[in-house]
Amino acid sequence: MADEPKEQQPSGVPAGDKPAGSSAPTSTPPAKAPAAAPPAAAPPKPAAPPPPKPPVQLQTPLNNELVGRVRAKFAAALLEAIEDRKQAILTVECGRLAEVAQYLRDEEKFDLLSDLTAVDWPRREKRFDVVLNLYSFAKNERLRVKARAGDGEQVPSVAGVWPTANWLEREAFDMFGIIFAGHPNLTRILLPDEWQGYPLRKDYDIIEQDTSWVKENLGIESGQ
Amino acid sequence: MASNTIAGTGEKQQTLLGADELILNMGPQHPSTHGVLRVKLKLDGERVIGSECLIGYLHRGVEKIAENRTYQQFAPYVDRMDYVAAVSNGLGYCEAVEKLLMVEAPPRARVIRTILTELQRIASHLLWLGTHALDIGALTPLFYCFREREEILKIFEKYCGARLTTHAFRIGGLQYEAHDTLEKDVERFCKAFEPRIKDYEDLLTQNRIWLGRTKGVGILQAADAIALGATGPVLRASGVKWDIRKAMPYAAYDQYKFEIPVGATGDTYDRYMVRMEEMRQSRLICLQAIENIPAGPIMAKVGKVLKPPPGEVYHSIEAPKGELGYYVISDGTVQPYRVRIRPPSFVNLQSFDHMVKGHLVADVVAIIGTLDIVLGEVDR
Amino acid sequence: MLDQAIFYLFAGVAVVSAILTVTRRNAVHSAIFLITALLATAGIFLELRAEFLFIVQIILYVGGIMVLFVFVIMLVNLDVAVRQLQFARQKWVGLLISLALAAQVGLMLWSSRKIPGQGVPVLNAVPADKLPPNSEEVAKSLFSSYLLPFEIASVLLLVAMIGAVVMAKKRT
Amino acid sequence: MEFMKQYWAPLVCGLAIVAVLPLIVGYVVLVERKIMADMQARLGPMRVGPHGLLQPIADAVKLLIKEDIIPDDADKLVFWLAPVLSVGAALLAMAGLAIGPAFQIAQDINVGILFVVGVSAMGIFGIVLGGWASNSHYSLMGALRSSAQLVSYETAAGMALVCGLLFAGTLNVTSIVEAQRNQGIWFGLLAPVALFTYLVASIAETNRAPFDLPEAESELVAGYMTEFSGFRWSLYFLAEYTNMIVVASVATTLFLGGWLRPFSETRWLNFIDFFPPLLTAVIGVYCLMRTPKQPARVQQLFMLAVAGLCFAVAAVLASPVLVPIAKPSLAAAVRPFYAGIHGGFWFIFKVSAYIYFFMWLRFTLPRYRFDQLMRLGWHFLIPLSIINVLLIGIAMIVGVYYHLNGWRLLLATLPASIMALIIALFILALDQKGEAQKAPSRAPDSYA
Repeated sequence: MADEPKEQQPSGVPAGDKPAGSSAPTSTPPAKAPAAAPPAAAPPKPAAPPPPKPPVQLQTPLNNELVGRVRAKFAAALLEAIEDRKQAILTVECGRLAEVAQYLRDEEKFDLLSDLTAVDWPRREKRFDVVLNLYSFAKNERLRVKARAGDGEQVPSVAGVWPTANWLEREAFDMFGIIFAGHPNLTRILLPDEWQGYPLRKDYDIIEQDTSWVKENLGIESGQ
Repeated sequence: MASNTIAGTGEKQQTLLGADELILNMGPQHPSTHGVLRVKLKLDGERVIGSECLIGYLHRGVEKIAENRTYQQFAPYVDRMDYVAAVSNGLGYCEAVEKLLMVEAPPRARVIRTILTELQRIASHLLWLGTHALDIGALTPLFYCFREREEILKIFEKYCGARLTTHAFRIGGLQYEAHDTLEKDVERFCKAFEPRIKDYEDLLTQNRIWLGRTKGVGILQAADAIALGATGPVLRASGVKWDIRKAMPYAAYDQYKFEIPVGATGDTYDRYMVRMEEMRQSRLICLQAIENIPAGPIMAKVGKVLKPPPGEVYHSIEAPKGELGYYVISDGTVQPYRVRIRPPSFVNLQSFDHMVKGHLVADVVAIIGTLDIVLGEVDR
Repeated sequence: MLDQAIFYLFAGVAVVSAILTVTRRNAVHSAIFLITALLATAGIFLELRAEFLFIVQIILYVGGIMVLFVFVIMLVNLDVAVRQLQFARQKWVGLLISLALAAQVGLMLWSSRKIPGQGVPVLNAVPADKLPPNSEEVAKSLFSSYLLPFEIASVLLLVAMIGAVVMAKKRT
Repeated sequence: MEFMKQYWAPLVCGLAIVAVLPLIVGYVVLVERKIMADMQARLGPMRVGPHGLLQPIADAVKLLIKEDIIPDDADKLVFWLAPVLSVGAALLAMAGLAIGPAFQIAQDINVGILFVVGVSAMGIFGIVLGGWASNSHYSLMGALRSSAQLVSYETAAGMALVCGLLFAGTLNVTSIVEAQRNQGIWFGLLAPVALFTYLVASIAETNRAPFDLPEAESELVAGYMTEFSGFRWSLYFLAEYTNMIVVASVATTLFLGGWLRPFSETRWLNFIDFFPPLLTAVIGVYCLMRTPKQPARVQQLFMLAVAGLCFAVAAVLASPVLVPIAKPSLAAAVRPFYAGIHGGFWFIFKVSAYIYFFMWLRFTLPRYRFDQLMRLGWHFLIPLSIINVLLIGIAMIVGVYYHLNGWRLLLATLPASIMALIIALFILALDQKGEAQKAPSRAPDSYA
């Protein structure tokens, strides 16, 4: 959250998941367990940055017709368009996600929302990626649409575009705490209602909840 | 698991006899919710006027676990999601990571993977058929189906030592060379299986009661199915001819001839017919595959420590239940930064509310059965 | 002796359960007592060697009508019924009427005993083995001497049935 | 004492039935499980006794010592009363049945068959009240389904019985069988449609698959029995199987010739008399052959005992057949024994066949849905049975007019039956057509 200087860059930035020029192997990778991560969350991670590799350009800018059309229609709302391992990825402005979704479904025939999920990048200014995996029956083509959202920022729900987003967005809310504006019923889906915190955030810590539960229900100090 | 209003029943409905609506809590302990699914049904007499699935009773945080394991360590976990189709889960995960690593399994490995995955599809469909028939009240097919499934599990056991959560594949290929009798075993099974399918069909397909219980029940139009994200046999039964094995071939599916069965009306009977035909097609694929298993290595050159270059990949396969997708993000370390699993059961279950409205309680179990969900996968 | 004991047993059961039927707050309990009363009455029929009446009482009243009663009672929300006033305000009127009825019946019985040959005829007991087969007798009298009333009753029932069908059809 | 003298025989018989019936039911259950296992490519109970022959006893002991659970919010009195009612009605109905010409508890009830039907129908209260008293939604729905189902199918069953009674001209159980002997043909052959109707309706009445909706375990967990456990549950179970025996007995009595041998009046077919002893002897031989394969000495002995029992029964069955052949002078003396023993055999044989058919259906067919069940009852079975009664009645008149009797009566009744079937199917087709025209409207009410 505190990574103020990592501002967004114009299109051409590879790897939407990298805070800044990821192709430069020396730049700090988004450390898996940032400082805020729970101490006991996992076996110690290889803290060292990955060894320098030949700079393979895996994330290349994408410039096909589809991108052109989307750019023509949404102009600045299309933040970047890249290709990673031959898979197209569009990053759009968070506030216009629903519009773009509607356009992609109606005009570009991406009629199946395969998956909707989120990724947490705690070091980034806008820490969440909302990721939509679309599929078009007509073109037999997949497309990934991402929107970056900050903590507490409202993401327009696409449940009106693809009803299947209903549960998928609920799951994203359940696991990440992303608020989807306009969702018909944004409640926890997999976890119990009284669950504290959002488990798939990188800085999630279960110890506190566990300790308090043990104290409350068993009346002893937790051994954790 | 959240308790909340039932979607779509905002308007007050007139009930017969003006009696109060009855809230019936089906599950999580119920003989035919296939695990720990809990369905809250709003009933007017026996007619369902609203429903809500409450899930999460089997949630284990698989996606969180993935972030704390290496790529190889996580592979056995995926077997525990759809535990009746563990081989398919493993295939999807291995291929996704292979894509991330930009390696490809050698041809021999791919063919053996295809054989085992298709056997797994048959096994999964058999389990579905048995339990679905049992839900609708036919006791006997269950035992017939388990008899055949047993044969498949025996082949798995011979191959990798495990029957249910097999962990049959490794990232980059296979851990085990195929045992000597694999072809013969598969062939024997396939030969015996053909008349067996006919047996099931004799028991059910033309049975008037079966027709009555499945025709017109839980209709899912093609447009609705796509909008609700349904995939696999559920989508195909609605008339959408889409099978990832054909659309975006993986493993060795591009080498084999098979048909994609589709339904017309999208009712429970069509889903039944589609899955029955899929079993036949899977059998054909197995027969074609054992004809010619290429020689060669079974593992691609991958290191002992997997460190995929940073980036992300979405890879999906046609699991027995539908599209099983893995969205894996690497940050260059030995552990995945994020693994998102797109579970077919979870998404397909979402159509339940849509399908069940206006039907009777007896149809509820038929519809749960026809969706072919596995709660291990729904809840992950 | 035994016959009388059995009669008083059945009669007592019938009366007690009839009273309980109207005094129970729980409708299902009432229904159970009504069934008991009907069964006791059937028992009395059997004692009178009216086997056919006995079995018809059981099949029609207990096996048919009461099943429907219970069926409907179960659909009704019992909690509401329990909270409502059990007896309507006309209970005094009802009591009066039933007392008057009881007096009438008693008077008739009493007078018939006093003046033989008038009032209610008292049947002479017939030994059981001399009785003609019961169901055949019922059938014969129904289809010969009482044919008209029988047919009228049938038509009435038919009308009721059609009426019920029509009313049920309207709802849907 | 007078009382005792007059009634001791029925009392003893009644007590015997109450005492022995649970055992019989236990073995019916075992047989059902064995048949089911055989049809489903597995073995069934094999652990308790050789081939699981002692399984019913183990089950009974288990049920008796299980904890008796009464739900907190249950209506205690009704919860207690319901299973008793159910089993009481079923056992009481047994009293009216005649297993042989001499063996009947409530002898010569004038309204015999009606008594059996009426009293067994009272068992429904056990189900309905039990479902209501459990205070559970599943139970309540099971109870509702059960009462609706019983009321619907009782009508069809009654109409089917009327057909048989038309031929018999009496309600007395013994006389009905005698009438079939005099006619020389079973009423089931004379009125096959009535037999069919009764068969279907009796399955529905006893809540057996494919009509087992009140206890459909995949929908309603166990329906009205959901909250019952241990002994109470076993009472329900006992009632269900007793009811099966009762309906099978009624069908046997009225349609299948009761205790009569097939073609009992045809002399040259008398060799059929050798069938009962041969059958039991074959079973005994089979047991003997299986004996060496038993793993434990105890089991071998048990198997031997079973074989011995079979041979003993075979001998008893054979004696009334063989004695007259050996010593024709004794033929008249043996005659009552023959009627009693072989009558009992044939009655039990027919009842078993009937119940076997029930089981066969159960393992083969899926379950009806409730509205389909109601439609089948009201739109097909009831019209069919009513039309059948009408047409059979006309056929009877024709028969009287042309002096047809025995097999020749078939000339009149067979066309009547076929016509009834055609008309009913026609009505059904009309109905389905109307249904199809209304197609997208909501499905019919479940409790029509």
